[in-house]
Amino acid sequence: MINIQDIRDTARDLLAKGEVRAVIGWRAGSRGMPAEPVVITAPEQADELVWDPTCYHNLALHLVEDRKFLAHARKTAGAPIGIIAKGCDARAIVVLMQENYFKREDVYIIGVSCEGSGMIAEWKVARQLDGAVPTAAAFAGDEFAFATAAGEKRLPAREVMADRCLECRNPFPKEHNVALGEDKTGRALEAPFAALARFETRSEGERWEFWQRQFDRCIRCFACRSVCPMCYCEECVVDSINIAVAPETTAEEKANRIRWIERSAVKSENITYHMTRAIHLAGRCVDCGECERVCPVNIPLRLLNNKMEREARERFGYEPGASIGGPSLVASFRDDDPGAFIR
Amino acid sequence: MTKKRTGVFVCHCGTNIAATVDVSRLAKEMAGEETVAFSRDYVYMCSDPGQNSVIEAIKENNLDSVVVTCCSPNLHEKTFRDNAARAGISGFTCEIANIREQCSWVHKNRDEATAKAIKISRSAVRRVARNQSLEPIAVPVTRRVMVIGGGIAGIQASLDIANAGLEVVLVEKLATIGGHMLQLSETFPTLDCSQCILSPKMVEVSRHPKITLMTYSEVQEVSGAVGNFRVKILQKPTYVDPEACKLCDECTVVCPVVVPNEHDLGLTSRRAIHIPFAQAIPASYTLDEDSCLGLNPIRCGKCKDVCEAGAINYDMLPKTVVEDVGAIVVATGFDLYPQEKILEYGAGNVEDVLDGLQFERLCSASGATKGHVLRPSDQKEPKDVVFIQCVGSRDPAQHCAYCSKICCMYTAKHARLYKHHVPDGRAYVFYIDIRSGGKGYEEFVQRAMEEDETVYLRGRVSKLYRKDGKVRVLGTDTLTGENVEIDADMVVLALAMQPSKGTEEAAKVLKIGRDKDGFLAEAHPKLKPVESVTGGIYLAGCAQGPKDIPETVSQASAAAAKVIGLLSSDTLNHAPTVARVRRSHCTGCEMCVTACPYKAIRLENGKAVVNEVLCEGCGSCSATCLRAAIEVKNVTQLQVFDMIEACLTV
Amino acid sequence: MSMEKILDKARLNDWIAALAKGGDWEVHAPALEDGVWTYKPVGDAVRMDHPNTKQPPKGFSFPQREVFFSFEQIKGEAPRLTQVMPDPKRRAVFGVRPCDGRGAVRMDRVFADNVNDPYYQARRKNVAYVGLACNTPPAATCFCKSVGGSPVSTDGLDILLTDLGDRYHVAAVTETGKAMMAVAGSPLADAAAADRKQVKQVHGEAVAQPQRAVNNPEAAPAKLKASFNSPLWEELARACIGCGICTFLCPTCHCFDLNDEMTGTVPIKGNRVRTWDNCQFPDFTMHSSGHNPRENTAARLRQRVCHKFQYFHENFGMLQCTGCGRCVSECPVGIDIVAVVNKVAEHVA
Amino acid sequence: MSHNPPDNIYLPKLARIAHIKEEVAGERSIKTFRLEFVNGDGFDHQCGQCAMLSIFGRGESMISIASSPLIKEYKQFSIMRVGRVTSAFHDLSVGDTVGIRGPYGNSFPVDDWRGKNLIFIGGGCGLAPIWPVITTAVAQRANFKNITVFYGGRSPRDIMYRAELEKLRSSADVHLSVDKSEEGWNEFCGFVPSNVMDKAPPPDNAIAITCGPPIMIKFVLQNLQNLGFKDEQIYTTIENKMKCGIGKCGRCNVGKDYVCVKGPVYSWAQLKNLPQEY
Amino acid sequence: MSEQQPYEPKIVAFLCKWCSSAGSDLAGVSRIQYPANATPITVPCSGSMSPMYILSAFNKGADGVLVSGCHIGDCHYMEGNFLARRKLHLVKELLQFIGVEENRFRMSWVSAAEGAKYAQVVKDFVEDLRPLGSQEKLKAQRT
Ligand SMILES: Cc1cc2nc3c(=O)[nH]c(=O)nc-3n(C[C@H](O)[C@H](O)[C@H](O)COP(=O)(O)OP(=O)(O)OC[C@H]3O[C@@H](n4cnc5c(N)ncnc54)[C@H](O)[C@@H]3O)c2cc1C
Ligand SMILES: Cc1cc2nc3c(=O)[nH]c(=O)nc-3n(C[C@H](O)[C@H](O)[C@H](O)COP(=O)(O)OP(=O)(O)OC[C@H]3O[C@@H](n4cnc5c(N)ncnc54)[C@H](O)[C@@H]3O)c2cc1C
Ligand code: SF4
Ligand code: SF4
Ligand code: SF4
Ligand code: SF4
Ligand code: SF4
Ligand code: SF4
Repeated sequence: MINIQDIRDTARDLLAKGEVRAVIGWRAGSRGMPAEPVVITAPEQADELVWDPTCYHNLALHLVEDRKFLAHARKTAGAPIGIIAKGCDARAIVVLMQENYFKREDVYIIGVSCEGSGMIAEWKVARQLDGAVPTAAAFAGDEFAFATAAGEKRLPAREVMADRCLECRNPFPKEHNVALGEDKTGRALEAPFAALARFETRSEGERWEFWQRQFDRCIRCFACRSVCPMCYCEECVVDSINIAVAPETTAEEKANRIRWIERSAVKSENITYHMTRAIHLAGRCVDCGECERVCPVNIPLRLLNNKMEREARERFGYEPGASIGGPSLVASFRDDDPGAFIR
Repeated sequence: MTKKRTGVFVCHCGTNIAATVDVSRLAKEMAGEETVAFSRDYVYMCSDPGQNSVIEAIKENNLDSVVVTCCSPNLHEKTFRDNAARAGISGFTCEIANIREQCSWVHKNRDEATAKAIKISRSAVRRVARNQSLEPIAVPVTRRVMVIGGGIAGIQASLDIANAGLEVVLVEKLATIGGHMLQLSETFPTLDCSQCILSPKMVEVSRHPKITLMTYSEVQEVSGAVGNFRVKILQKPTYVDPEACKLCDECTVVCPVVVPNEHDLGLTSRRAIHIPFAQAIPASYTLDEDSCLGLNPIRCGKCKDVCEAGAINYDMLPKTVVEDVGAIVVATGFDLYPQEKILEYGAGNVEDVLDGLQFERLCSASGATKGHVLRPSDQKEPKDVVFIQCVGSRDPAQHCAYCSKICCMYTAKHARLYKHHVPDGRAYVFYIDIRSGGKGYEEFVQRAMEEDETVYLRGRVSKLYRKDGKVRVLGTDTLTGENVEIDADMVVLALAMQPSKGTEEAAKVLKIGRDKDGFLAEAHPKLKPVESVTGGIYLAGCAQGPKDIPETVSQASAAAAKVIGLLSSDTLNHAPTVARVRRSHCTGCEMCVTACPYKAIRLENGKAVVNEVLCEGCGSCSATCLRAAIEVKNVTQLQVFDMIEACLTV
Repeated sequence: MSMEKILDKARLNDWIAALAKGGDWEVHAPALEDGVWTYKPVGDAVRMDHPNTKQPPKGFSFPQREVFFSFEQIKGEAPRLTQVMPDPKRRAVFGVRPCDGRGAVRMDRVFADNVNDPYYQARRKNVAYVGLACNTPPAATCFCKSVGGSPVSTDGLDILLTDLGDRYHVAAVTETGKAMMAVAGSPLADAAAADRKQVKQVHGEAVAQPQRAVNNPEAAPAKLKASFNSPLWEELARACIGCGICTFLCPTCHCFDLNDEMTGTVPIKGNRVRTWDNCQFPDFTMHSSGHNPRENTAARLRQRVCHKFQYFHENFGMLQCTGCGRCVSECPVGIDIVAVVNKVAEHVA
Repeated sequence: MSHNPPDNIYLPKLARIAHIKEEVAGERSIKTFRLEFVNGDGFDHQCGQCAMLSIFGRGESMISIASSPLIKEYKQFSIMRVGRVTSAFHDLSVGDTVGIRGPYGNSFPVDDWRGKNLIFIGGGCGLAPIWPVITTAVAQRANFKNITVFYGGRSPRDIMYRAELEKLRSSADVHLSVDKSEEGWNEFCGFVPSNVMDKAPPPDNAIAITCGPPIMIKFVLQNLQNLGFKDEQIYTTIENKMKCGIGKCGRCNVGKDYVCVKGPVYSWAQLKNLPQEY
Repeated sequence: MSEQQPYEPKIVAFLCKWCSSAGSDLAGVSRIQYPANATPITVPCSGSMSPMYILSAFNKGADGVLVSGCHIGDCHYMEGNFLARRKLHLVKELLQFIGVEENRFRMSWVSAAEGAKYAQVVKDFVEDLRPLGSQEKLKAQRT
């Protein structure tokens, strides 16, 4: 099990030596739990860092935010930035590097293995604890330990872990500068794509019934997109309102923005948005599950992305986040890609 | 971009369009479009008065863009774009709405056809509303040409082009140029000796200062585009230095390996080291590494020992040569349809049943029998010879749907040649009908019937099999309705022509389309018969479709003329409808770079940059870019978006 | 305007049925769908054991999308506009928590300020809120008391229900509420003195439940005003991803966008549509020139917090935040308005 | 249209384009549109107010009314082509019909300025919002003392209202400037604030009204203060992005003020007490 | 169109310029009759088909979307149809996944020589779409 002091020491050390200009990590949230992302810039802040089963945020997003932040402040990066990364965070970082969003040497990855465990799903915890509100969560082997008003409560990890973590194929951050914790790649708490497989047993009519209900609820807050490290575009194609403003953006370009969909949160527009996003994430989504977690109206967005991921894997032998150098899924092909659907 | 003033010109095409589409309604509907400032219909837009009216309308109404609703853009896009240019506006602000091929000709219901024509036209109007005025991009060209295939087509094209002063690289797969024509004995309709007319041309090729001949070579990879292709050629080792080889033939004498001779279609044999035939160009021996015992002095090495000139070199390696050329002529020829596939005639397993080329070799003075027609099984002179036409051709159910075009003629020739060799023999020809269009062709066939007393039987041979040392041929004479049974000494099948294996390979490497029969597809069946669909790549000879020598030569010369025209100046106009990067949206993810088939995109300072000369405007980049940060000019995503809208507006 | 009744829980459905029948009310109540509490038209069984709904009921008067008018223009002619007014259906919303009732009060102020918003008013006058007092322990994110509210507040509600175990205490707040109770008929029984006593006690206990709190809320407007140029904002907003969940789910956020949606191009046809918009989106205030008065997450977080705790107070004399805690519990990165206000107050002189 | 309930502030009235003039060409071109209300609909406005103009299917834009309130027959707008709606405007022709609602915002207290010297300082597109004040003041010339106009553009081609400015010279002091000089330009070369410093108008009994790009305003302010102008003597307008125009959509606020209601006209004395969010 | 007439599906047919558009021309030259339901949009190459086009066509009310390009190996731009095959496979899977009828999206390879095939593809598509009725799932709700 990872000792939090190791993470703090590593971060402190890097900052003290000036090897990184900041470290992106987690600290305790204002209510104790869940943890929240933090960017620390001074060695003494290292003691704020935490590592617990509520560190679910994909910190790769904050690398993107950092780049945007620098661009906005018209600053150049200078020293690399440090980041604490779980398996999925590290995969996301790989995709971002594959897409040249930043260079390998710009990032110092402090990998943390989820080992045999993972992140909790808050709703599962709430269900199990019957209303008791925990103020902290900690890894405890095969269990999680929760601090509640009534004292510590332990729950088996498998019962309260997020689905994405149960199905996780590689809980170890392969790409890293330093890695903490044991590599338990291949552990299978649940079969990969298990939820997807269950869903796919439904008929066409049932699938539509399901999805239309889900999409109908979407309020188009775009949190799913905001939280996604891969949705780093200056202007999302489905945004009919955003304006990518760079010195080069001409009046012409602004006048000719395509309105693929409208801003109205109605079913058709919501669906088009989500289909677009699923397609755009094919071969890029690393299944960190953040979109699904943040959706305020509980739309099971992971299913969509999982579907694309499994297609990529099974039909095209493609694994997102596997290599920095390889070609992107939709920019490449193999001679024997399936074509039986074509008449 | 300010709002367009578009003119819409609706063509009746006589009644071709007007009979099915309500043209005046179409013109009126288009007038209701936001950007349309002028709209009219006319009986023949492409006629002189029609074209002039377009030009006048542009000038008078101050139009800046044009939509012509007429036939396929393949036919008149250029016409009307030129007109637009003549009227002083960019040709690229002119678009064609195809309401003939895609509408009036394929629908009968007037309401439906009119509704569809409106949608098609509206979508063109919407597209044009956002077309940019573009001017062609001038690209410097490489004034060299590659000809692939050294049959008569390739030879003719090479000579014509070289004589016009352009450098030619002629690539031939085999060890000698000449192609199938080299295998023919005499040629219809004049019965002059094939080699006699071909050999001088071959020699001319080998001596021509502007022609680089690369035999035993294959094209491996082609990149670039019209005006500037880069071709990688693999030169297989012949293991014989052509400069040193004295043609003394000592080596073949000692070579222990005997294999069938392809040049004689297996009627004779050759050694592992051999010369394809005596007058081969280049005049040199070739060691066929597949049949050689091992290219190794320890295993054999006899030829190397005996060669006094020291021309043999077992260590010769394949060579990759890169050539830059501005245009390519593909003349990779034909193969005969394999006899093995003709199950009804014994699938090649019945003795004394030959194909046409084998018969040519039998008749040829340089052939297996030194010009005596002797049947292979017993080397006796055959007295009853049956010729069967249309074997594999015109048989969509089992074989090729098309007519191979030359078989009627060469069968008549074969019958005559046979009669000239065996005056007391009897020649029978089974035919479906006789196609002898061509100068002197019909007369030639008549002579075969009358002078040479060939028996022409109209009908199909249903079966043939070996019986009592003869080949029993069962057929029907459909004119008399009687069954015919002939015990033949020899049967000659006029097998269909099919695109050669090399044609298939070349099409793959060059990425040029093939038609449903596998022959190379021309850009237009009537108006662009020697152009391939890819700019700068031209077609000649049987690779494009069955034809005889005169036609092959004409097409080769036509292709040569096209090439000469193309390369007549130092620059070439490249279509300006190329990709453009919206820098503010590009994140430098490199997906477009990976997707572009032409390697036309690179990253510079984290943004994609398009090399406009290499870009062909395919749009793969645009479809791949998640952010639509790269788009093809005049086919932008917004334009397609508008067109979709138009297609769904009722 | 006091009118108090007692309703046997088992007869809640009867009352609802009577409302639908006798008063043409379309009744909505929270229902659990795919793990989300959402207001839904009432089906067979109404359960009112919900914590607060994910989305506040603000959509009843201010939907995510509404058409203002449609337009049609034939080439060369003048456009024709047709006003589209909302369906005059009356809607009774059951189970509204007091914080959301107070949200409605704040929305009402905005849409009546300066000039009336005809669309909001048209909807609002047909919506009645039947509140439900919060007498279970508050959620970890609730802080209504510190922003002037209470778990039993009646502000903005037409009726307040209080759960008394197997019965509801039903108290009318407005005339509409009274009328709604009047259609109920027999299910509503008169409240006895014991009931009144019990309600009082329940309310007292509810109010006494400990909650998180904005410290010294009276000082918040002034503290925030003083904080405008504080570098603290940058630090507080560093993790914000600008998703806008906090405002879309807030019962008092009212920002919107106006857009033309096309329905046809021959002739040009479409609707002018209002949709929710969000001050946390980067383009919200961005000019076409690229100039953006609130150009980073810090400025946008500051806008949200100051709007709730300063500007609104300056304009209307009340805090805009009602302490529902949605923005706290739903923020993907844990930005906590209570912590933000407290931190700012602490650090600003 | 006549059946519009008068209280629907979102429903535009219709107006016909009576005249279009191209002011400035180029990437950010400016055109001036003269709009006449149709169907007898209409409204009066005051100097400094603006209106929401609609092109149906494209959207709405807030534009300052650039004509004097004294002119009742039409309203004039000068629109710079910067995006979706403004580009659509530039595509229109005389006779086309657009939507208009308003007037919005407060106005310049022109009546309070009687008997004073007026100094107008504009840059680029910023001449439009103060143009109604200039023209009104000139029309009521006797009410005011000296009228001075400073105006500058990037180059001579970027000077809007060129002809009108020339005509103005008969009743006001007009000082034009360009950032970069070109042949034939014989007035001031340099930025507008420098021109103001150069001519140094005295602050006594004067009101300075300025409008232009934020950076220009910043330096104009500094310079005016250096010349001794008091905060109450300086007026400007601010333009924050607006959608509703009636203080509800939530984006134009500067602190507690919705600019579309409390603005766009502010004296520097007022503005300096507001947070800097414009 | 009167009530009695059979339901006519609206199809947007994206045809690549080189093969399928030419193929449809050939159908015309050969006067092969086929239903008028499909309105063609010529795109440079099937590889230029952004998935957005398909989603957009459905959003705008298409009952069916057809994408047709050159046969594998015959792409005028060499590799465009390979890219299209992969990309549109994903689109197709996704459409099916959310429960849109499989038959609403179709892809075919039609060469310049296959006029008859083009006609057949359209005929079949129309027949397959007819029983599905009009497409409401993805169509924009704009009232
Ligand atoms: C039995 C028979 C009798 C005939 N008699 C007559 C006649 O009497 N009169 C007449 O006019 N016509 C006759 N013809 C037709 C005549 O043979 C053809 O018209 C002519 O040979 C076509 O020439 P070509 O150059 O197109 O093809 P080919 O002769 O097939 O030449 C193609 C050449 O290209 C080479 N090649 C193929 N692929 C590649 C590659 N990938 N790279 C490099 N090189 C390649 C081949 O090796 C070959 O040398 C006869 C045909 C047959 C079958
Ligand atoms: C009080 C006021 C007065 C103005 N007066 C003029 C004037 O006289 N002449 C002139 O050319 N421009 C003026 N503007 C600016 C003008 O409103 C914008 O340039 C215009 O709205 C841009 O719209 P667009 O659709 O072309 O640009 P896009 O970039 O396509 O617009 C996107 C949306 O953003 C909004 N928007 C973008 N920038 C602004 C902005 N600066 N102000 C308000 N809304 C914006 C619009 O609502 C538009 O719907 C004024 C703005 C304000 C607030
Ligand atoms: S899916 Fe959820 S997170 Fe995404 S926009 Fe819709 S409501 Fe927001
Ligand atoms: S959905 Fe696509 S375009 Fe939009 S932000 Fe994500 S990747 Fe970019
Ligand atoms: S795919 Fe798009 S974003 Fe990526 S490099 Fe190319 S143009 Fe830029
Ligand atoms: S359009 Fe794009 S992908 Fe196609 S050739 Fe040009 S740059 Fe390459
Ligand atoms: S504060 Fe939280 S909920 Fe609000 S925009 Fe920022 S990240 Fe999203
Ligand atoms: S600011 Fe947050 S806590 Fe306050 S009312 Fe809005 S959502 Fe609720």
